[in-house]
Amino acid sequence: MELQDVYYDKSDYVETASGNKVCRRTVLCGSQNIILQGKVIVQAEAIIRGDLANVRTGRYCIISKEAVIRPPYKKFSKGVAFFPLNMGDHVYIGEKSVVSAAVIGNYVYIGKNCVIGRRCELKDCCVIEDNTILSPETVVPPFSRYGGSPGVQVGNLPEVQADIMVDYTRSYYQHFQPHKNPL
Amino acid sequence: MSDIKMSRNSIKVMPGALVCEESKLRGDITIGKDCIVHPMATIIAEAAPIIIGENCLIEEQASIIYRVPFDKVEDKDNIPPLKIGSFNVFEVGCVVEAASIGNNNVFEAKCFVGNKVTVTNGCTIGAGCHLTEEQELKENIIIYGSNCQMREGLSKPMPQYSQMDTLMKILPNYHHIRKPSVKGK
Amino acid sequence: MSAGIIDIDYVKYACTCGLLKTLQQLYFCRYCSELRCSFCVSHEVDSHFCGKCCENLPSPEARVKKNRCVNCFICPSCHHELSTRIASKQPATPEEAKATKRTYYLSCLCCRWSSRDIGLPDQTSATGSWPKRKTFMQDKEFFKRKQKEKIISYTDKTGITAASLRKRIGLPEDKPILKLKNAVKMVTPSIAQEDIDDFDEEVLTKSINLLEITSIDQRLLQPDVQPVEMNMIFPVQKMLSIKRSLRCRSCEHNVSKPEYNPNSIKFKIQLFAFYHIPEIRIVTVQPLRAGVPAELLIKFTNPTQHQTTISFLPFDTPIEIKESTAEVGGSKGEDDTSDLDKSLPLMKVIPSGAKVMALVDSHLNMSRSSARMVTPRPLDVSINCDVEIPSSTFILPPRDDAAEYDDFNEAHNIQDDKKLVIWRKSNKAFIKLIVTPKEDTSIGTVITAGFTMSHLYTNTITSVAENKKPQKFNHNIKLILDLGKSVGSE
Amino acid sequence: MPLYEVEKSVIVLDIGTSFTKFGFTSEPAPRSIYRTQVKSKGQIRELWDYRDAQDLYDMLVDFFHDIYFKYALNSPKDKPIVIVESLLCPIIFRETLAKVLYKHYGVSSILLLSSHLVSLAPLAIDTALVLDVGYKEAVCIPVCYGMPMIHAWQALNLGSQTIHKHLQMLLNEKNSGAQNLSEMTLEDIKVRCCFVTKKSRAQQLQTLKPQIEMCPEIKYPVKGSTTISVCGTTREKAYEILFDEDADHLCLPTMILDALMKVNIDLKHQLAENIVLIGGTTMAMGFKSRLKEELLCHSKEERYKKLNIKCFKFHTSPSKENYAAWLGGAIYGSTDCLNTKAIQRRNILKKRNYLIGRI
Repeated sequence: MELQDVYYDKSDYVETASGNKVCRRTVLCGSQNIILQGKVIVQAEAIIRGDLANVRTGRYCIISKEAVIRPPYKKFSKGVAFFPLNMGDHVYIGEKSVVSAAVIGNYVYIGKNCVIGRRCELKDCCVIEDNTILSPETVVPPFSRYGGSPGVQVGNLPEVQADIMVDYTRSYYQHFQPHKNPL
Repeated sequence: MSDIKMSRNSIKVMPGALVCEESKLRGDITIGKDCIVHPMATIIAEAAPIIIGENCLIEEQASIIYRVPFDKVEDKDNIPPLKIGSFNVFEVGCVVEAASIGNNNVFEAKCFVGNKVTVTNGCTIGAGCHLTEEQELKENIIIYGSNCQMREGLSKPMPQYSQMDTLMKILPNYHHIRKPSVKGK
Repeated sequence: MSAGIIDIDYVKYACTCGLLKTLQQLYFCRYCSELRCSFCVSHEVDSHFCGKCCENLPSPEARVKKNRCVNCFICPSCHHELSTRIASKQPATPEEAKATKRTYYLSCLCCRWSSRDIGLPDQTSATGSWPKRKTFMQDKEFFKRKQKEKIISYTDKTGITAASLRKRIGLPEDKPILKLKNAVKMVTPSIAQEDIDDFDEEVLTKSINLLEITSIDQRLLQPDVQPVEMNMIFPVQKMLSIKRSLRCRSCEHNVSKPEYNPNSIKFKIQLFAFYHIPEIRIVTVQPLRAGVPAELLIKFTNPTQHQTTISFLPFDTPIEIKESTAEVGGSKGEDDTSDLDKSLPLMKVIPSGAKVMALVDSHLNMSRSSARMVTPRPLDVSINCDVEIPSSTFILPPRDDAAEYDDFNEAHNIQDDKKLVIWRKSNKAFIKLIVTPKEDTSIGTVITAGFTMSHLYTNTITSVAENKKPQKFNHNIKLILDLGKSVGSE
Repeated sequence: MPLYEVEKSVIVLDIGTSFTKFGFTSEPAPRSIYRTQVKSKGQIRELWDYRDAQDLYDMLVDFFHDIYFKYALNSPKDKPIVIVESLLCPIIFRETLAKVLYKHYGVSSILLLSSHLVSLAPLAIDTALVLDVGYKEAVCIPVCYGMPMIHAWQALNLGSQTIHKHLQMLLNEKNSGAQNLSEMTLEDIKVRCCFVTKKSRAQQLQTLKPQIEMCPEIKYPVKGSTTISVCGTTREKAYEILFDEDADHLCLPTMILDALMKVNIDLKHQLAENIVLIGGTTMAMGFKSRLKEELLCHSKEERYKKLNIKCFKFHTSPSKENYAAWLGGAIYGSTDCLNTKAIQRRNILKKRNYLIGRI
């Protein structure tokens, strides 16, 4: 099904020069440490914890409502350090998902209500189904579909998954439009 | 929350605790020494005061709610305060309504603990687990997986000293912090 | 294998084998010019890798390692992958800290099981040194091997006894298994016991702790031991994963071959239908009522570098199957063993013998490919909606990646049937069709419409090889559209 | 030149109703034991719940796809495979299986082995009474000098499935919240809490007021939302369904005795003294000793008087009972049996009735 237009309140969103659309009702902690590469949508009440460490997204990422992006920490012999969270291009993060991964590749889809545990590695082209709980340090290989609690591989993805995600995130961005007649 | 309850807000923050202003605290709450409350965390003392022990870590979107215990609905005025022990970790998005919480427990991301549950010491409630049935979790019990499988741990989870040290250094750089106070404002 | 997340399975394409798939799941063999799907291609193991450490293993090595990763373990308690942890033993003095080596243990971050739970000592190196469980299996291996040797050596010798035995119990001739069993008898046979003691009186009185008894899944994770108690479980090496290459069954060409690197998402060969066949998506559909015509808006996208022309044909247009598959296609609808029968007379006349074996083999090779072809099956779909087939055709320009960055509507000089083409932009066109659900459909039934799409396909494969002009031909595909549920009258 | 030296990995498969045993020849234990399920169109289905031949064909294609590309990690083309199956396997299953393997996967040959027969291989004996108690049914076939005595076969619908149903009934009596437990949960309760009790206690349990000390109760938590109590009687009675005579006075022990009644008189004693138990259900604690008790008791009955058997002896498998048949297959598959007795792909082109030539 072709995506339908999603309308937002123009006063509610900030659009940057590079095409990022960020809701005013998000919580961007340490915003100087957050880099949105362009054409990224961050929806209402999403939390990005840039205060803990750098967060960098690729182009065409969608961070849905109430999602939490939280750089993971790692214990060293001399204490704990939070380290940066890098996200590739064309990544979708569903509503109310908590993402504490170390790396998120390109063309990754994370469903809603997921928990991506500390220092998980989501490789390119993978799908995390809705309500999945990925235990810390899980590695999700390319073209795999994970689901369940604890998350395990439940299937494979078609080889053209990258194109599907490009198409999806692009059209999501194109259909994410301000209200035509603001009230 | 109704306005009446808002007015009864009485937040006591013990010295050494780090409570971000962007957290949502309602009711009579005492936050113990060296605790960290992240922004967007929620603590609601609806039925009676909540007293949180030392070195607790409460992350964003976590909510601790003290509702009227199911067995005391008749006797609303006589509800004892909820005492939460020390070294507990409440991770992102957990909802804890437990009747009693001991020390050294970990409530992982997006878990739910109902108000009929008694949590003793050293328990880990895994990410996404829903505990609703009336029960007492014995010491060092680990709940995990979609079916809330149970396991007995060898020892209690390690306290997150080093993480909290780091947070103590980082958070004040970015957030407004509530001033420690013994009296409510 | 579902297409993924996005609701794209409203439009199904009928594969050559008769299965309905989404475009994303299909392959397009350029040599046969046919659609293929995961069911009707042959799969082959391309490379082995570990899904945890993402390291490649050459296939022979993988076989020796029993398809398991050397370094990665899974938790015997919850089947999650184990993480290696540094033992955090606080040294008493700085000197001691230098003297003591780091030690490691395995820990599960899902259920908090650790190698210390079963008393496994911490290891001095992070990988490779984990002790293998010592089991009675080693003894058994010996036992079995011995037995096997006997079977081999006796098989040929015991013909006489077996034959006489067979006569005695009045069995027909040529039951060779007897020979073998007889042989086994001569090996150290097991002796049956009269006294059995498999009941533990303790169970009647002792209260058991559920947390100490393993579940069936935990037991079966270690099939050789099947431990009953939790303190008997042991870390299990992680199973390897594979990358697959796919091959067309009729022409033996690859339709998909991935790159070797486990982390790579690129392909050496990628004949995916998504890159060759126009994509169709439902945009909008008017409320569907039985017997009432409704407008259906669909979007066509041309993924190829060549202009194509699309025309519509009724759903039940027969689709010819190309020559290469015709042998099998001939037996369409019949029992699929019939094509095996066809080769029967040939096989019979060739006597067995070394010289003619080559002949047999060549014949086999021929028949193999055809026998391995997947027999097409009838489409498993019931169409309950008529589609008004437009007589006019329309053109889809080639894909232009640069056009993605043009935000304005470029001018095009394509003469369109305005009734058919509503709007177009670069390689996309929005098409209006009139659909009418059948009169007898009750409210709430899922409305399924279908038509045959004919598109002009430009095959560049021969042009490269023989320096000819690209071949152009019309390729027909049956499409099934799920239009949602019908509604009642206004 | 001994063939077993050639390290050729040949898949050995035992497709049980509940669990599939998968491994390679010349290995002492299966690589994996997993549920016989197929994921088709987003839902998990039991392989044996097929609707028709076409449905089974599609499911088997998916099933073998998993075997080759998830477990064996091996391309199937032109490789042999060993399948251990019951003699009572439905023709439709066997034929579809062959079709899938030869046609869809292009295997070079299939070696079909009878589970009752090959389970004797690890024991190195050739005459025994084999009782296979699986998920759906219990099948008893005497094997004499390496020949299954088909005419004496006995089968009853007794197995894990019956136990699970019975257990659900017992649990319902004591718990209000135990309705509709999933089969997986019931299986887990059975495996972790229940056992086969002794005959003397079983008799007591049947009386209204048993004069015995009950075994302790177990609290079993289900999904963090309910706790069901598995009381002592339930724990002991779950398996009793196997030993209770049904309307036709049949139960597990009588199957063995009935089978003995049908074999030649000279073989009776030998078979009774060589009983082999296979199948996962026989692994329950106390199963063997109880079966022996019951056999001795039933053999005194009038109907079995003429058997005149006073002694029953059991073999102890070197492996776990649930993969005893698989192990037999792995042993057979490692001999030249694989080359000589397997049904070659090229032969099925010759013969239509390729499956009649089974060994």
